[in-house]
Amino acid sequence: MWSELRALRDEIDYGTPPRDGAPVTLTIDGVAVTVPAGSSVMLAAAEARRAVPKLCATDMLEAFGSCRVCLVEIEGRRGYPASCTTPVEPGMAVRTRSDRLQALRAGVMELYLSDFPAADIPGGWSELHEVIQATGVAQHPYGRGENHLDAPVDESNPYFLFDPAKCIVCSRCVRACEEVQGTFALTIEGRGFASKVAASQGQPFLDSECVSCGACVQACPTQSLVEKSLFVGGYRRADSP
Amino acid sequence: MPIPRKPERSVVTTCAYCGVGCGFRAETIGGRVVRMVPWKEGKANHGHGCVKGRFAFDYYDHPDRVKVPMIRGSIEEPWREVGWDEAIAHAATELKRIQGTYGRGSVGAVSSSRCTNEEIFLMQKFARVGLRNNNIDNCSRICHSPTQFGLQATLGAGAASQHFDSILQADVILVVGANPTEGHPVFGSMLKRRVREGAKLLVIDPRRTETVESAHCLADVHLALRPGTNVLVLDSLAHVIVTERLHDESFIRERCHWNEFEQWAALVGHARYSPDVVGPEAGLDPEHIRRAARLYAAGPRSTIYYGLGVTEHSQGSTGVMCLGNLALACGHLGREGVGVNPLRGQGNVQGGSCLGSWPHMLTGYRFVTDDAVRGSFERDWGIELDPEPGLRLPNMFDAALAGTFKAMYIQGEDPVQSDPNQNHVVAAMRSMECVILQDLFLTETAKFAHVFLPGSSALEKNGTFTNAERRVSMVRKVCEPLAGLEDWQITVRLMNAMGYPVHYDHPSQILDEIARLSPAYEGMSFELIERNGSVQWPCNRKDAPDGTEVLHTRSFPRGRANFMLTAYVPTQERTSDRYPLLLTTGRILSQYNVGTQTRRTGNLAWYAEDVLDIHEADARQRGIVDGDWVSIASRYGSTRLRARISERVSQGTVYTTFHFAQSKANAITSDLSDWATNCPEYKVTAVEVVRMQARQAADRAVAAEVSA
Amino acid sequence: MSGPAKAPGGEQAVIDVERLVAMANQIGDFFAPYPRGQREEGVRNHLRNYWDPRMREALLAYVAASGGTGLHAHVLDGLRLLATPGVERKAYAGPPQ
Amino acid sequence: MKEAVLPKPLRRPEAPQYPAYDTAQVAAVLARWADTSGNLLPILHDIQRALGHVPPGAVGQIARALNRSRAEVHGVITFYHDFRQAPAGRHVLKLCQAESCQAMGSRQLTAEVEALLGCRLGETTADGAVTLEPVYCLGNCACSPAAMLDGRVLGRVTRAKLERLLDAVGRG
Amino acid sequence: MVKVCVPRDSSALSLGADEVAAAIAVEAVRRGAAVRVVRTSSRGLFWLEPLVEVETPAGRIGFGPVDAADVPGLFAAGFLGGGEHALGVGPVAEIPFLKRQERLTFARAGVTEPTSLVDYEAHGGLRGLRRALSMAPAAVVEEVVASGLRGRGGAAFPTGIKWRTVAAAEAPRKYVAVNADEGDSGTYSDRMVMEGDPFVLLEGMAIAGYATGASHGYVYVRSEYPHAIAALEEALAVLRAAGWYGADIQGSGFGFDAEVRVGAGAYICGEETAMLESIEGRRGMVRFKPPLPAIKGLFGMPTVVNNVVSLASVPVILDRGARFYADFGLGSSRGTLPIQLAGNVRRAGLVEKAFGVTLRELVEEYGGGTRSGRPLRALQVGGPLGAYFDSSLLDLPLDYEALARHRGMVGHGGIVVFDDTVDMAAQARYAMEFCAVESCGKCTPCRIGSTRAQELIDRILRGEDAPANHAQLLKLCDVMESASLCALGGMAPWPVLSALRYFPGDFGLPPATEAARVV
Repeated sequence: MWSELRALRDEIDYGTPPRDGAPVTLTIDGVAVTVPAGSSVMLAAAEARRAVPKLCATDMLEAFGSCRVCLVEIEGRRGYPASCTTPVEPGMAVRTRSDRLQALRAGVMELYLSDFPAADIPGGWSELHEVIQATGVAQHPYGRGENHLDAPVDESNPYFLFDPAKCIVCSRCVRACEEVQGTFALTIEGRGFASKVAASQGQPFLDSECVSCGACVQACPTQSLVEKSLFVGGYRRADSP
Repeated sequence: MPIPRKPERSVVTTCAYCGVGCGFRAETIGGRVVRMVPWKEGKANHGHGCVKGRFAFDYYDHPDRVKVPMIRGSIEEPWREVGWDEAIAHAATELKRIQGTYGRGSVGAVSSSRCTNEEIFLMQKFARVGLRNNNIDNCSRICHSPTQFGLQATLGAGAASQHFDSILQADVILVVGANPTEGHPVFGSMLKRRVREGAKLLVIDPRRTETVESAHCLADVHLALRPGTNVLVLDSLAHVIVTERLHDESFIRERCHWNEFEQWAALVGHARYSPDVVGPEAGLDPEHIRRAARLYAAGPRSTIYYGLGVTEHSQGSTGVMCLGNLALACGHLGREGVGVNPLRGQGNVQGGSCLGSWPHMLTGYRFVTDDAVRGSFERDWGIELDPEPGLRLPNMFDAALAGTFKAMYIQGEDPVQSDPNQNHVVAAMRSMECVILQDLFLTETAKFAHVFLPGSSALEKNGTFTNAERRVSMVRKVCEPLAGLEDWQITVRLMNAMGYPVHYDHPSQILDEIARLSPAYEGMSFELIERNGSVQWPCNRKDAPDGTEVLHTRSFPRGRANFMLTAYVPTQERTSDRYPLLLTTGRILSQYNVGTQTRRTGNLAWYAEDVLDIHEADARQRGIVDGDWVSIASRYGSTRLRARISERVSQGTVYTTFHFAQSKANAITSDLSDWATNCPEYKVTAVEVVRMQARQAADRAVAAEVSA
Repeated sequence: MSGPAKAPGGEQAVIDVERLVAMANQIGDFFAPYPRGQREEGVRNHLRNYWDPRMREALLAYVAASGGTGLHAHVLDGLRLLATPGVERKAYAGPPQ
Repeated sequence: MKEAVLPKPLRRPEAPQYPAYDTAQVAAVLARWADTSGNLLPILHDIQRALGHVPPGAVGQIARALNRSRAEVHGVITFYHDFRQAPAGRHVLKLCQAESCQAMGSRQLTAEVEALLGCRLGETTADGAVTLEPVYCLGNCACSPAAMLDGRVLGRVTRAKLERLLDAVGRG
Repeated sequence: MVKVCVPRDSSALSLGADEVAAAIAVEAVRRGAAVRVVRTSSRGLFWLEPLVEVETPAGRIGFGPVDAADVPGLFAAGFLGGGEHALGVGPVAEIPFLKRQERLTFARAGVTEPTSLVDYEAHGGLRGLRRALSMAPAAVVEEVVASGLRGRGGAAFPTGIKWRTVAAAEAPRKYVAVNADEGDSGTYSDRMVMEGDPFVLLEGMAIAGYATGASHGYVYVRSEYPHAIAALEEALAVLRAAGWYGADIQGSGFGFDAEVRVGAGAYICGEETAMLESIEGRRGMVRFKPPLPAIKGLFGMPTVVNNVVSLASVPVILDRGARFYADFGLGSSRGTLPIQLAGNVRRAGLVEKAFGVTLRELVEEYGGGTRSGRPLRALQVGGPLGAYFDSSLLDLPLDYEALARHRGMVGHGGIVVFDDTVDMAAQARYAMEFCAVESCGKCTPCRIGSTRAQELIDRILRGEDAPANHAQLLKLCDVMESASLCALGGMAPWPVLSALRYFPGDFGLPPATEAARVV
């Protein structure tokens, strides 16, 4: 797997890890593209320069299929499969853009934004903001409902903070802690709407099993987990001994 | 929360902490580094990082940084800030004066594994052409010199046989005297990933480390041996392999010398090394030794990773040879997923080894005693070189105490804190007339220096690092040197002041010189590294234009590999009634080495002091409860630490780190060292631990001492 | 600990000779399992290639003065080999095969 | 000379301090399931059976035995409605809230029982006697509305019937 | 010695069956009557529970619903001889509700002692497994394919085809995982199998294991079913002791064993992949497919995942042959379906019928209308994710296709009846509340959408900009249906949309046009 990763260019996130199967050719919006068997439609689309919006997917992690903004249409198949979890097949004809897909993606984005601090939408520069731009959805029709906007920020770690208000529960941090770092210090606590990212038993990050490798910060698409050093005055270095 | 600022600029560079050598993008705002983002194309880390490289970069512009050169007449005097010209001239004058008074051999130099290849190369060149002797050493003396010796002796190349990614194809992973999840975290994550994928894990370590047991990572066999019995246990593994005929005869016949194998098999096959004899002696269950040996031999792809737990012993080099022998006997070399691999401590220890920063070797692991090799350097440098080996670092201290060694140019090392038998080192330092220290901070060693040359951090210069898998990666200047000069520029100026004129416009010219003079680096150039991201040596235009991932695929550097005879010789360091416990030392995830850098970062939040790990039963016997101050005394000295009752150490063993100067852990380590390389025996010191007076009184006493 | 006597002319000694003897014996311990011949040669090569000449000379001087008290027999043999003039400078590559 | 300061506090504790619990019972449960794969749910059930809840302090013990992290075990405990992190009242009354029981008046019944006990669904009475919880189907849909009192399924439940039963088990 | 059968089914127990059994024993002793009280299970005639059956030369005579207080009176009336009593229902087999059924899977329900292997064999048990073991595994798979059996858990995937995939997969281990996490309100057929005839499920599992090469099985039972768990454990012990489970079944060389796993209060674990996660000891989060569990299931190995009733239907298929089974039903809905009547219905109980019976027959003829006696207003078919129908749709036949045409589903065969007091807006809101409570929280449409839908319904009911909120609710339902990861989020809109379609007035909305009613 790593040998394949080397072929990746830095600035592109293919969404799912590369595979090394036999070549498979398919079309993405009519563009023929050849990728190894076992690759995802999402990866093929990125390869074809027809990248699909995504939030829970990143090529450092195995596909997860939770964010539902990467839906596509595949000729001869019902419904709108997630491109990150759908493996390519020879001759597959994939459509990544249509009014219907746009409507669904917009509908999902509205749900995200209904539990996201509105003040942090303009001016932001996270992956979520990129998807906001790609889908053209910057507000939601739901008014003020149940939300996580008042959850306290965890600033215990010296280097990064966790702001649950910006968390979209994509589990990228949890998965990065497991798959990339191998520490398993994070989990999702509770379930359903109450689901939230928790370190160990819901402790501050500093008191948890977290080893502060930063894989979660790296994986976070919303800057819910973000370096303190990016905030003016938000971070003080240690005293000299 | 406000919206975080977006970095303005990013520069890809290589982490200056451990030997994994992760690629990072250093991002800046207004010229200040604001974050380090793991570089997905970094071939050592594939976009991962750890608490040190990822976050603990803040030391670089810490207020403690010295930004102006300083000199003083004696170590009792206060420092006087001077200009670069004055500092360089003063240093050169002093060196020349001392050489004039005490002879050419009375001065020496130490290079730093935190500096670039180019800087290390220049340091050894400085010693050979500026000081005109071979008194040049580097910090791998005290960590991995036995690796170079032991692997050179068996396999013919003193470096890791594999690239890191190779572990993802291993079926059996043998970790000896290393704790990658703390010491080499990014590689540790890869190891754990492979274990989660089903690889068998064997660990030989006196401590029940994170690698032995943590979430989803559990060693199939953990040989928690008594410190100091590595060679005994490794020979016992070999015993099982040869007596149960688990060795790979065709590999041995094809790639080694059969008669040497027979000689070796006769040695390790002796009943002396049978698990039933070794087990009780090393504190192990003989069955566990057998199981480990069988698993390793069966593979089909078995690989060895080891660390300072192998090298830092009086038989360190022998221990490394044991590992080479094992791999040879089972044919676990020359493919993906196998091999013998040191996990190196500092970022550029491998470079330190490669670049000839040795008293007996020139660049590319070639003896100064070899006329032909020396000749090639003499032709390139246009100067005659000393044909005899110089002094090793510990011998420099010995010589200083004996009165024949008087001056030292130290680049980015802190021997007073890091080297063993601290009292001895301090006495040696005091006896010198001129210590020139080039560093970022006023370290412990600075207390004994006469000239302080403010160096540059890895964020402030260009060059290359060579990591533990022989990978040469680019170090790029992210911001301007705070003191005005990159370290290599300082050395160049000093060399010129010593009367040897040299000039380089850019470190790439130094790498070109290295390539000219070292076969393994023959094909290297900044241009090639720039193009490929990084390049693993050996790299040469003819056979390996893009470098080499796996060594020994078809043949060994000497054609065939050698089995070495590795008889067990117990260390002279023994427990006694007076010193009944064995102290072993190591490191922790959040701190790095002597802590010069990490102690000046937020990493203190995790680990703000060295503590002594002690088994519950040993603690109970001594009336020690968790958090008590204890004094630790050895035959060499004593210090005090707070005790932590720990399940990770066995009864009879205590453990500490040496990240904090005030802990003075090296006040108690012995001056015993490896027979071949003088690598100190940090891993075995007989000690006694005594509970200090009431906690608060001890707090006050220590506070007073620390702030004094 | 039964140590060797002080080296003659201790002032010139680059290192305390007691330490040199201990170091030489440690090297000897490693080569002990090798067959006679290889053993001495191993000690000789190691000292030749790794030791500062002043350290070798100090040890040889000690041997000359004391007869080598405290040194293992085959280490003494190796030292004698080292002192033999005309032995070529051979790069170290493990014990001779 | 700097002012004398006490050294930094001792390193952080490896795990947070939780109230004491019966480690031996937990160890016994862990031993019982040691050789079963995917054993976390059975272990949590057994611990809860033995101790009435899964004490937060036991999470570390469980995680170590299973070679998993505390986070994972915590994630599992909080996912499933059955597992409690704190002891329940002396009696647990679950009222079915699902459609079949709704069709037979469970909304009304729930309101009545809440009034009777003086606590809402998900709460415990002030005297600690009864914990009232929702449940989503007991499979007793042919005899709706259904309830469960201390593990015993009840059918065609009325407020009067519940009051009788609660009195019988010693409410208050 | 008269045999008196008192059910131990949990519904019967919930109504005092234990007390009745004890009272009969006490009364018998008091009267010196020779009575053997046998604890059978329920026939599924729940309005009669506790239903006491007395074995007489004329067959079993039933009395119910019996309260412990009725027992002396029953003795007095000579019930042991089948005497007349107000609670008497005559020969049980002749009760029209039962007599008109086609009981294949539930043939032994309430008849046998659930954990008596002798009883089981005496009533045709183990014949399916015996026959299977005499056949090649592939032939067993084909027999199940030919029977047309489709998964009875809700998804209705052909069981045999699934087995084929598992049988073809190469792997060091394979598993059979039985989904007994029956969480749909209004359903209890799985529970009845497990409590009343656990052997038939275990026999079906062993056949599945033999056919596909699996050696180990799990029955994942929800914790709300303590009696089912106990019955299964007991039955497993009996089968092991008799050599029908274990390393080498009856000397055939085929080894199969199973364990019971208990859920912990999570509806989503009835979704097959979430169930696998739960068995592995993790959070019951839905996995994406592919890979199908048949290729990469439990512990990463090929796994047959079947519902309880599906597997319980296998022994009769093997025993009587695929043709026999396929002759029941019609079109692509073959065999019989256990339908469960629940909610506000006079005769609540289990009806096993071939596919094709209409809702009206079920609710009116079998069910006898509402229990309250008020007019029937709505039906929910197929569990909490099933559509609500109004009485105009009572003539729909209960088969997969017909219901699908009306945006409904057979699901697990549960029908919940509501009378005219029902507030359909509250029911619609509840569907989303249930989804919010039980969502695993993985995918966003389900995790956030279910909460937002509740809020929208609340706003509609409060009359806040109802047309806009109604429109947004429809849009949200569309997103949930089309974009959710699994059926929970994908189908939670069904009850809402159907309630809006058929009962708009309950939301304060204008009546739907005829066009809106026609799907």
